[in-house]
Amino acid sequence: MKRFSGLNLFAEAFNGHKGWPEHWPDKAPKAAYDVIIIGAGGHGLGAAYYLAAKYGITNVAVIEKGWLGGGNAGRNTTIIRSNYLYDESAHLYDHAVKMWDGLSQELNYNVMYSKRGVLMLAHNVHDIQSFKRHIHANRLNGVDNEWLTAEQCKAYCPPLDIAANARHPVLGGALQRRGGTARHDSVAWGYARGAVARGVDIIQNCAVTGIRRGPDGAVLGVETEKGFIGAKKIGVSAAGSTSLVMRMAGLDFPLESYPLQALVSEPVKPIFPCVVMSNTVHAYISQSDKGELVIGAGTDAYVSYSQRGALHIIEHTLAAICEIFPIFTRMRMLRTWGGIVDVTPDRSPILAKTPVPGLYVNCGWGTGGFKATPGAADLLAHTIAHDAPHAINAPFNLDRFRNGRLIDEAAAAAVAH
Amino acid sequence: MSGYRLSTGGRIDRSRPLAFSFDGQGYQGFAGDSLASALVASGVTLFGRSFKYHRPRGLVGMGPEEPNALVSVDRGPARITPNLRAPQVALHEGLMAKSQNRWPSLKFDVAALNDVFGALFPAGFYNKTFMWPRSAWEHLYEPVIRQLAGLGDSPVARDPDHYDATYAHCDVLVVGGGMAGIAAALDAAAQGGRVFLIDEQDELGGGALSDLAQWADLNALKDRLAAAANVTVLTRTVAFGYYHQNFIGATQYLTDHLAPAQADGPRERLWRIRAGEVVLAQGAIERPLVFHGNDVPGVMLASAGRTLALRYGVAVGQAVVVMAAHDSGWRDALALAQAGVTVAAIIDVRGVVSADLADAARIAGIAVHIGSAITAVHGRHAVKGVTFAAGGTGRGARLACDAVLMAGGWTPSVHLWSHAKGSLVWNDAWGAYLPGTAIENCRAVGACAGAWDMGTGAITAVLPNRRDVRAQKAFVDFQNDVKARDIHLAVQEGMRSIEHIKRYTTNGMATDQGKTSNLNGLQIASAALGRPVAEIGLTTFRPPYSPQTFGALMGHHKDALFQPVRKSPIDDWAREQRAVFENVSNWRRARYFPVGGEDMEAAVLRECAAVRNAVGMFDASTLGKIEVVGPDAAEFLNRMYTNPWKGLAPGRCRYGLLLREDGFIMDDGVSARMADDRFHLTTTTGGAARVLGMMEDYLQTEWADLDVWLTSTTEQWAVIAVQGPRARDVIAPLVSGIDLSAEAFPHMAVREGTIAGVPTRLFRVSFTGELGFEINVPASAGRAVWEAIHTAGHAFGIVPYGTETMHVLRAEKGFIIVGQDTDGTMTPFDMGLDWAVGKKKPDFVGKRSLARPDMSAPGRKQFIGLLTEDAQELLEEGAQVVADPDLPIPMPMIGHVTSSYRSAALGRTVALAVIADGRARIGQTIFVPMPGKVIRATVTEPMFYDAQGSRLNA
Amino acid sequence: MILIHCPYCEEDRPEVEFTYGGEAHIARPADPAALNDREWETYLYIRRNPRGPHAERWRHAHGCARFFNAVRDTVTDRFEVTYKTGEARPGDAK
Amino acid sequence: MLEIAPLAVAGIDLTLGTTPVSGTVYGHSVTLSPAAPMVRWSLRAKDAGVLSAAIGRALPDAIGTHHDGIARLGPDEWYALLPEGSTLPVVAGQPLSQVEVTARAVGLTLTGPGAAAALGRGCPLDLARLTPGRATRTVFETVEIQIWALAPETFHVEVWRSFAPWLWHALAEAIV
Repeated sequence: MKRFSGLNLFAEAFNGHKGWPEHWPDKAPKAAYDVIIIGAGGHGLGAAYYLAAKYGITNVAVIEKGWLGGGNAGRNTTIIRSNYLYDESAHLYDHAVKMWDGLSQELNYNVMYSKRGVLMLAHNVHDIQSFKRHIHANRLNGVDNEWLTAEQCKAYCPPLDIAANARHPVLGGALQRRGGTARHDSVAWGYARGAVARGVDIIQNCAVTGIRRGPDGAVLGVETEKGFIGAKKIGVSAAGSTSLVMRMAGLDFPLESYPLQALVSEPVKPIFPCVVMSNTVHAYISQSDKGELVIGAGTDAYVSYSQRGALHIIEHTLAAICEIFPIFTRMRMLRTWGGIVDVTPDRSPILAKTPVPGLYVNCGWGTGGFKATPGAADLLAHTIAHDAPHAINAPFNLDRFRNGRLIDEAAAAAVAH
Repeated sequence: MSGYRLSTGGRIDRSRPLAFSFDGQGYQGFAGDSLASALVASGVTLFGRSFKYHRPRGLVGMGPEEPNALVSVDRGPARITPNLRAPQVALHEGLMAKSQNRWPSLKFDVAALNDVFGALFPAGFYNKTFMWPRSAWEHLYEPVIRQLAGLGDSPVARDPDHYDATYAHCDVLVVGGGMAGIAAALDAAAQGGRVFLIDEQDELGGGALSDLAQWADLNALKDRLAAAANVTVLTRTVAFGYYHQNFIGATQYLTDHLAPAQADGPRERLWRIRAGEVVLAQGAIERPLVFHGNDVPGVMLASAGRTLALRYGVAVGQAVVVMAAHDSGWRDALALAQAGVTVAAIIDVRGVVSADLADAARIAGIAVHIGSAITAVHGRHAVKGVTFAAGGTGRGARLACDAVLMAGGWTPSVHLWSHAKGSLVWNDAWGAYLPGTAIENCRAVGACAGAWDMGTGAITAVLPNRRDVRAQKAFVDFQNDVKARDIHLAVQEGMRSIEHIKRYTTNGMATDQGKTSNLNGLQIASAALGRPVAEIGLTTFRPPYSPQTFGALMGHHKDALFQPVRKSPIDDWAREQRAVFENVSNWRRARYFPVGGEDMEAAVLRECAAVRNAVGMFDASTLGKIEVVGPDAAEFLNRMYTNPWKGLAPGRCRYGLLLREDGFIMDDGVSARMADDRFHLTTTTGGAARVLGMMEDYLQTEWADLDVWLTSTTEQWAVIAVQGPRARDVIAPLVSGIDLSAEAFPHMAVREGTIAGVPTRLFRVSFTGELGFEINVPASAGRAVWEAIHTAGHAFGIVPYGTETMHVLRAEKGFIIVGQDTDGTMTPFDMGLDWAVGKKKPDFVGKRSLARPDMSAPGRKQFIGLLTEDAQELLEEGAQVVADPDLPIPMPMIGHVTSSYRSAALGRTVALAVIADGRARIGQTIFVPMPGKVIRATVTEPMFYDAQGSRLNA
Repeated sequence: MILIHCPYCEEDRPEVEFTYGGEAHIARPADPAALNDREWETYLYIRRNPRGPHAERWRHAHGCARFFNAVRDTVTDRFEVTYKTGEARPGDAK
Repeated sequence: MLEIAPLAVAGIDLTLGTTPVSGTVYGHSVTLSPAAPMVRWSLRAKDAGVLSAAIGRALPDAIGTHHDGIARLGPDEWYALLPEGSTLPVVAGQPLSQVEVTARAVGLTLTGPGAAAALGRGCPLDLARLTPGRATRTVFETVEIQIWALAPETFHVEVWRSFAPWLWHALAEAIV
């Protein structure tokens, strides 16, 4: 691996950049590995990286049916935050946020983690109660999250409209200053390059067609388009395709996959300094370093793998954006796209061992997986390496759907009265 | 010829000059001009700066493919639109445009230093650097990068315009109004159905507008269209997305072509069109050639030169060189020569060109250089000449010229075809993907189907200049400054998927979305990878076809029409009384009624005291209401609710608790049995629709055998709560047909009669702990009855109270509010509602889930009261409760405060909370750690007032 | 916006009139108390989530208000068939 | 008790129009007016015969049609829209449901050559096919409505009371 640095960039400039090697050489699969990770998204590549870098397991392959980073890793709106309510969630996401800091240096790959702050807007009394609850819980959990008045919100994010006669007036907000964004592709690529440098094979365009199990039920390896590949441990990190992969191992999962749309505007000069989320109005927005407004839309209502969303979702999303940011009506939508998000009944992830010996799963991140990338990757690697979950991910097991010990952040924010 | 304007020709109206400005300098054009044609006519070559290197750039194309000539158009401070393509901006009197992404001026842009050091910034450079020192990314590098990036400026003021949206339906929708599209529309019209023809330009005609030879035919077709009553023609309308089942999104630009003073009505209209059949006639976009110097202002597509000359009467230069790899460049050169433009030479990279073309060029007096290529373009802000050489090698010869036209072949516009998931097939002759098999009822015609004679060409990505690619500034994506060598670098660094190459280089990701760069990029990648293009695949086309404003997509939903505000029938009265409102789900409700200069605390204390001591009235109309009718009504409710319903006598009410099937509390409310087969249910305000939907689900899909029906009556009834020791006295004079005495009409009963002459369902219920009534009257009479009660109550000191007082009063009694004291993770047992769970019922919705191990495990949070040791200390709702405040962070939390108020009746604060094993902690001290202090409180029963209920039963 | 054929209205109607109701043919057990925790979990939470034909429930909420069932391909979002509540999945032998 | 800056009025106040608005929509003339007060009933039964006998009126057969002031909205659902002062007998103990909802909704009328275009701005149905005699529940953007096609170029729109001001203004906005 040739080190990335300003100095080397400078040197290569005089060399026509001929000296930069491949990030990830094309590899034919070996007959067997110690660990196979299914799914080369940020989580899967990261897990391979940490297996090699942190847990000393380098005989690892990441198998991907398409191109690495081509799923949700490359299709999300890159929001990073950890101001979750429940202890379990706060610890999980904060583990990740702490790892985001310094990730560029760790990977020697600039992932452009930008702590520009995530501001969540409160529009009614119920929102305030809910946000205060989050803020107090976060404070005692050591997670930064602070209350801003409407005027402070406006000062933090000048495009915001805080008129009192708005349909959903801004009454204040919860700000996590450590929250922010990162460059999605760079995360996947940085982990891939780092993993490869430590001996991991990345095998792209190789769909898994089956999971082979021995007489004792334990995994023996995977059947793929490129033949059988052996492994005693298999980690599944396949996002929207998890149900399909788990069924190959005979497991039915509490998951449903929904299309989630996002869009960007044409680039403009800096106008939007932070990330703003409004669950009441359904608006999620930031501005990329390139200048595009990056906007998260809603999920379509039905299970789908089509990556093809509906126009009315876009209409509602942009109406919501312009309600809160009325100066943006003349901005123009440049590109829309869809991802497939896998959702559990309590909308919290599953990061656990499965009933099949040697089979581990990381799924159910819904719309929030990007922010967890380093943490989820590390914890998946830990769980595989130790054949046991880390204390942080232990609550995110499969048993909770049987015993009722759900971790339901969304229900906790439920609106009623 | 005046400047670059030809003395004749074009479709402009020379009798209507229009004054406009660009970067503050005044110019003149004519009606029918676009901003681009008027500027070129005025001798302007420099239109903008590129995204990354801030290189000077000129016009490339005359349509949606234009990557460089992006301008901001100022129609007043709140009406600025950035990033518009100059060729697509119709000229009008007084138009004000300015260039972008430059400082301090277009001619002298400081950030062009990026270009000087461009070798430091190849594709993906940002991944490789800016990592040291660690904090500098956020504080130094990123702010600088952000400032240099971006194109125009976002508007900064609220847009005063409004936008329209509509649905439309037709049998055939034709997208694209060129000759092929018009012909398709006429064919469809002859079948008699409803036909829509939409086109993004100001007038129909497409490519034919730039071809004198077709004008007569075009006019004839337009006449036939005008005569076809079943054809709707929408010009200035962009079909931007093709969605499921022939659903097309299109934006119609209604006023931007008019001077602001003449613009009236909505600015844009979103068309949402459902078509039986879609005919795509979107034409094709010409491809640039990728060679060193191809981005000097004045180097543009041959089709642009042709359009400028034939449609707008503008010479692209005084001496034009055509660089061709395709016959169409020759045709364009000949057309230009015929229009009076001097074509200095045609340089064709091909070794052989048809004799017809060569003869025609010779006759037109154009020098011809077959098998040659331009190896350098001279000039910085404008072309001053080119050097060309046979075979693209050697020193070559220099030729003076002031414009270079590129003819690199054609890319059929398959965008919408691809949105609709139609297959694409690589075609060698076109060097492009053509429509294959459709999924939807859709077909492509004309050039976008490959069914149009554009001539033939050598579609090649091999650079005409044979020098090392790394030494060349040969641009593929002009706006994003992606050079051929960037694509080679991406491949060298291991990017093998076209998606990776695209993302690594940003080729095709600019505001033109790759209309001129995608296929050139693909061919260069193909060469670099050593694999055929067809094996590499194509990046996905996604809506929109071209950028569309947020305003158009927002449609009706702007400002006051964003979302309906639901208001109760008594809302007007509250507003007249200057009530302070709050939003509760999609309703607005009066929160309190301040008198004089009262703040909320003072108003609420006064309102609470009035209810406890005399009487108050409250608008409860927003509560959800469902009429449950049918012989099986009681059986149905028995299955839905946790408690038994069959034994409830007509005329009596019961508190109902509704769980989700997972066992957690979903909703609650008091419901009444009006008759054996009729119940009047109430739900929470926010839960009404959810509860009805859930009940319909069970009724229709699980228990379809039951004879019972559900009807929402939320909006049928206005509900007026009259609460307090004098409640009976207030309403008694107004009520007839009901014996109001405590014996005849006990707590939790319902009667029918009249009040103030209006039929009523009168509930004797209380959410305050006082003697109380909830008066249901038809919504249309709600305000009249409210006012009658208000008048009648005057003698008793009646006060109107809002939701906040309602919350305080119920909290004093420990009545829960679903969604505030519960949060979707609480069971009836957690909330101390065991009494509301039918122990003998074999089943109800959610019962089985309550038996899961964790639902009754020790440590669950339980609903309790909290009294702070300092009686005036008000806990904050949401504050966390701990058992030991001296533990370090992360500090174990045992629960949180759900409700907290100042109680007028108790002269102190009260709070409700859910804490782990709370009931076992009653009497114990817990702690609420706040910033800077720890508040001590005692755990109590969740009941602070009149525990015996004597007031309520009075 | 998808068009959905409502088997009660016998018309193709626009998606925005409908609400989605999740996987079809998951009947509520007649006697939930007889199920063990694993079986109850399966009823509550386990879903097929297939890539391809999916039997699912829809409600014509802003039309005839009826729930009905549909088979839709989750890859193309194309509806293969819609049918009334209580009817077997077409082509299903059971 | 959360003390927040008071909102004088939550949301911009829209009020229901009381007098007709006339003009054109996309060049076609149209008049939007409040409908006369009506009596409204939601009528439900699995067996149309039982319901018909109970109320002493004929019921339309086809879902999506109306006749004599009663529309069939679904397989077991009818909706009566009768002149003010009309009454329906209410029966008990039968397998049916009768619920008076007179005050639940208000009616708006759109007449003129532009009536369909006015409704079509927010209603995704092909209104050219909603010929006189048709009636259906549907939506105008996000708001549920019923449309009754009364006569050529004349539609009656039913909307729940609290959504009516929004709908009125959304319709009136386009009438110029």
